[in-house]
Amino acid sequence: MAINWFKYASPATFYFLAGRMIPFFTVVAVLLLLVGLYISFFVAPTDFQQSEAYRIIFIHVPAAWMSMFLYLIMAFWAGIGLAFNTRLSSMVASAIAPTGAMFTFLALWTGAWWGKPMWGAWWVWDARLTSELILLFLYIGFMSLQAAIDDPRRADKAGAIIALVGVVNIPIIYFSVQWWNTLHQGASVSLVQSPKMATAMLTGMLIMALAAWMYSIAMILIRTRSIILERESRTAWVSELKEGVTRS
Amino acid sequence: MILWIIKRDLLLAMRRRADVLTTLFFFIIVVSLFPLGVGPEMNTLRIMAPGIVWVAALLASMLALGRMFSGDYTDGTLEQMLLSPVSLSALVMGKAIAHWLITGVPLVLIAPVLGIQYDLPAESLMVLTLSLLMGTPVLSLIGAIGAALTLGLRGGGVLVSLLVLPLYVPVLIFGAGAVEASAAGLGFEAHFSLLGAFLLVSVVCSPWATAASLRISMG
Amino acid sequence: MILWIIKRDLLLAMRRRADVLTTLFFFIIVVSLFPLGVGPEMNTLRIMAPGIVWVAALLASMLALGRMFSGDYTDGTLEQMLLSPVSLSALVMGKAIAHWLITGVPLVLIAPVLGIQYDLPAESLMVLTLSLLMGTPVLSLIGAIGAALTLGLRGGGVLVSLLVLPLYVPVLIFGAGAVEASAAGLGFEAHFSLLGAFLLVSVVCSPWATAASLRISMG
Amino acid sequence: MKWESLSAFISMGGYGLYVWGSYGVALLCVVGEIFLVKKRFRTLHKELGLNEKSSI
Amino acid sequence: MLTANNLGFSRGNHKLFENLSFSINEGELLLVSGSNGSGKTSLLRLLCGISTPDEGEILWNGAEIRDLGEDYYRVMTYLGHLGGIKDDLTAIENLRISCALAGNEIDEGQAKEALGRIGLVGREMLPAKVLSQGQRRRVALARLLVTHTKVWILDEPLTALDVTAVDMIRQLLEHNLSKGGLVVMTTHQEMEISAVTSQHLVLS
Amino acid sequence: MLTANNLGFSRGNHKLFENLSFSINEGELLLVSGSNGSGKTSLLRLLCGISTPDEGEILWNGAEIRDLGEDYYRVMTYLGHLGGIKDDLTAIENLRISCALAGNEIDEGQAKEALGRIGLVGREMLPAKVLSQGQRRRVALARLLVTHTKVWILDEPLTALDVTAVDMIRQLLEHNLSKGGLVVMTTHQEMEISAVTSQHLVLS
Ligand code: HEM
Ligand SMILES: Nc1ncnc2c1ncn2[C@@H]1O[C@H](COP(=O)(O)OP(=O)(O)OP(=O)(O)O)[C@@H](O)[C@H]1O
Ligand SMILES: Nc1ncnc2c1ncn2[C@@H]1O[C@H](COP(=O)(O)OP(=O)(O)OP(=O)(O)O)[C@@H](O)[C@H]1O
Ligand SMILES: [Mg+2]
Ligand SMILES: [Mg+2]
Repeated sequence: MAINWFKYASPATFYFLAGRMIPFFTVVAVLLLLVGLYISFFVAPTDFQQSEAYRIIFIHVPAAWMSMFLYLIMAFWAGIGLAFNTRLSSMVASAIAPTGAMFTFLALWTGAWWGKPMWGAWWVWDARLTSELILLFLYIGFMSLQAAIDDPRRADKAGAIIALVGVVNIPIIYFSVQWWNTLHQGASVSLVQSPKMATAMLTGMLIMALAAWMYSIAMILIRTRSIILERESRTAWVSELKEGVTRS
Repeated sequence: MILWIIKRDLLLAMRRRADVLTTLFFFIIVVSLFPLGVGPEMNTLRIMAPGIVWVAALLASMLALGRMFSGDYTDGTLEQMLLSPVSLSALVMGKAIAHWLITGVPLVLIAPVLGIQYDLPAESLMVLTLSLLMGTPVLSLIGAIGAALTLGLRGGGVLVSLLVLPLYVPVLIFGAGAVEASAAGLGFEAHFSLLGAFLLVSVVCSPWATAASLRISMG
Repeated sequence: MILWIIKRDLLLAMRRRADVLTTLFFFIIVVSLFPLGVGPEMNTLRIMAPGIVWVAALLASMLALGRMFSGDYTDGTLEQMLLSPVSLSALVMGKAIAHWLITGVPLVLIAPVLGIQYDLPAESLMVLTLSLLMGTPVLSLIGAIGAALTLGLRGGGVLVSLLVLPLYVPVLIFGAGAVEASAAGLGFEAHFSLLGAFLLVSVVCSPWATAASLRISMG
Repeated sequence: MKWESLSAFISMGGYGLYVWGSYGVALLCVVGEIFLVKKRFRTLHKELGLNEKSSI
Repeated sequence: MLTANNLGFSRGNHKLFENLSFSINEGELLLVSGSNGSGKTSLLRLLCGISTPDEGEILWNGAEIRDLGEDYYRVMTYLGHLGGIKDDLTAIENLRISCALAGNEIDEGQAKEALGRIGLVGREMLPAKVLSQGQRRRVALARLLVTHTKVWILDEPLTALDVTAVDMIRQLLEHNLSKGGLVVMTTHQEMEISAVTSQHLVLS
Repeated sequence: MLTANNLGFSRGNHKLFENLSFSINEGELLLVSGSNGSGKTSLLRLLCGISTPDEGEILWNGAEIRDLGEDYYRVMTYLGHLGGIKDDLTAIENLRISCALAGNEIDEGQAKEALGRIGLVGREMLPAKVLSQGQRRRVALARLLVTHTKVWILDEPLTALDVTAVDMIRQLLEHNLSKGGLVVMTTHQEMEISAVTSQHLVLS
């Protein structure tokens, strides 16, 4: 059966759909977070080299992953919006940016607070760190550009171009690890010696990453709803909402 | 009246909040670019840090100079300022203060964080911040003269740098010098008293010189 | 047609010869400021040289971006360009080439002289010049996108730096990296092939993206 | 139980500052984002005169 | 034939017009009038393809102008309130360049002659920035003397012009119309034009 | 009384006028006309003290205006073709700030009222950049509604205005003249003003 995707691409339909999905993602995010935190602090063993400092990994790595994924997803939706002139995808892209920037900041922050005890410096100009910093600038550039443009359609399209152009930068900065000698850790498994500990740690990390996913989705959905309302405040369906009519 | 001007310029800046943030980010980005060009060795970077932060502050403040009068010039507000019953020097002082509040203060506030990137010790961070606090108003005040002189000239944006950079040099030398002196364990009071002297002189002379330049540019 | 655009932009630049010179002087001044901020030790300076020259080239080229379209925007020429029977991408390519001829080429020519100030060996000087020759067109082409996107926005001048600087970073890293590699006696071919790749990609993609941005900004 | 005492938990083997500094700021960011996102949604609802329950 | 079907356009949350339809044939003039802010400039920018309408379509000889793109621009000349005049170039250079941009290269002699006809004798070599308001406007309008396009879209072409110049523009429009051209223009000033047919569109 | 004695002014190597003398009394209007480029704008900029004449002097109540400086600016309002309107500020903010600059602080209510009277109801809170040409011009002209100055120097105040607005400006000028004000203005459009005395100065 053919699904009518355009139905879901209409902001009005999405508004209600998102409204029903948010509680689900919120609940799942909270549950995963609780499990993840429990594993991080009570199951995962003390590290052989780093003692307890390594526990930062449970937010650092999920945040770093999210920061990159969210950028790609944002660029994807922005590109779709530009190519097919679908309003909803552009709105989703704008909704992703702040969350992505927040995770990028967190990756930087937790990395810095991990680096101080491990490397003896808050910051080194290492490839991975630098690439993450540039990612933050890409997010901020995207948001500032959109904020500087009053007309939402123009803001969408302009943002899409800069987001797409910025994507080119992601592999470049990411693979530059190979061109620069780096202080930053490679695979996380090398952190601990025995496979059993690695498992506990890995599970913790993955669960925290999943929690971050769920959290991001919930945030993005709520933000998208706000953007939809802001842009469609004068349409018929919003006026219907005002009169308290519910739709399914 | 001077308050009206400051209020207006801040209002204009707030109307586009991005505006204030972008000067700041320009500063951050420039400071962060150098290690990319120079390479990641911490010892070299630590030596360069005060110089780089100061040069970046100087460039950031200078870039924003373009906007100081040019908007008012092209839309005719400047004509009206010349014809205002209030003294032009006071108006100009207001504009310089607003420029400093918008471009200087955020730099001062963020500088310690950037210093950490270069692994500067705590005392140096403090001296760096203080030196910027005293130096950036001088940059705005001197810059106002340059901006006024190059008004309406094509390529004014680049010409203005040519005019003001030489005047910025002493501020740069003593500003960055103070930090280096403190890092080397020497006294930095002498540097600070010189920065203070620059500030005084520019507060006294710059509004007058800027007002004269404006009259010449509009004549 | 593309020749008409180039000719016109060069004519405009020549009408104010100061314009070309000022970008150049900006570059020279920035490069010369660093020793003032950092201190006169030759060894440190030699290490920093490629990075500083490259960062200065990048800033100089970026500063001139503001002028790329804004003049044509405020006086309505850009409207006419959109309505021209010639493809907008071609026009844009012409403007980017003119921008490079006005801002990039002079930097490439003066760079060896500045390198001497920092006591760079002859081979490094050559590599520096070549890397600038390949890198500066990329800066102009990428910059065109940023300039087109920020057209008519207040604070555009600073916003454009926020947008293009992250994109400039790879060019900077490999441009300065080539010089450092040659100074360290390593091969610099890899760096050059990457710079070449950037140039190709930007020649192909940038006019298209810029034209799209212009249509968006004017729409 | 993995931790001998609460104070051992807090000191994190001497790395308490760094661990809690990371987790604290992470918490702050998340809570801050939730707050901002919700505030934006609520103020919009107020401005548009919508009833929040009916719209979900 | 230039046709607009059910055009709808809004700016911000302000609806400028809705369901606007008209068509202009060869030799016809459409005069758009309306009070300040009624949407005249916006309509003209739609007709020449700078902006896109929210609803409806604009057709040139039956094809959507957006799709025609450069084919449409080859037969159309738009003059907005901004003249596209460069302050640093002389009147001659300005004229030659704006013509070249419009795909109609002219040589120095032709440019000089056109400027002479529009009343800028002896001013051809001055940089545009020293010209008076009206003189700058004339430099922009001089393009109409040498263009070969059929469709003219003019936004308040008469501002800042003195009476002699207004009269000259009138004759120019009449000439284009008599050759089978189409003119769409706005103006707040009175002007009598003897066209084959002249439509009047009042926005409000 | 505003007096010009033997004014001479040239731009480049072009002599705009020479030995120009006139004087305007309270309640009088001076209409400056002439073809494009005849020097009207230049004359007005001399009269308000932005430029300095090559020869001759300009006196306000017997004193050279250059010497009077701020005392003259307190009683004089100049409106050039540039309105001094900031694109990013709303109409209200623009009006309040331009008044404050002219030494005449007004509150939000007054500003709103003035904008309403000049026909911008409902547009007071929009940033000026989205306004149409005519609406921007009205924002600039709104200053005349609240100013307390006597001498008005207006350079083509009617461009881009529709007929209602032109009529309103006419009434405004008449009101100022009847209160004993002085008006110097240029325009290419026709306008009938019933002033006590009206002089006509034709430049060529
Ligand atoms: C500001 C400083 C730091 C930044 C910006 C940063 C950034 C990143 C990024 C972007 C990733 C994801 C890479 C990937 O997906 O492969 C990552 C992963 C990781 N980081 Fe960091 N990091 C920083 C500091 C540190 C420190 C100090 C440590 C430990 C001493 C560390 C340990 C790790 C580990 C173990 C991973 C997981 C690697 C993997 O499994 O692939 N990071 N970091
Ligand atoms: N973002 C916006 N929000 C609200 N209104 C807007 C916005 N942008 C434009 N407008 C309104 O749209 C109209 C634009 O009209 P346009 O420039 O087409 O007028 P016009 O008929 O050419 O007027 P004029 O005779 O003054 O030149 C104005 O009324 C303006 O206030
Ligand atoms: N540097 C210069 N060299 C030669 N001529 C100049 C120079 N600067 C200005 N002019 C001339 O001086 C005159 C300026 O006139 P002004 O702007 O006062 O005219 P105007 O009467 O206001 O005209 P308009 O009706 O078009 O507004 C123009 O004819 C211009 O060409
Ligand atoms: Mg209009
Ligand atoms: Mg004039």
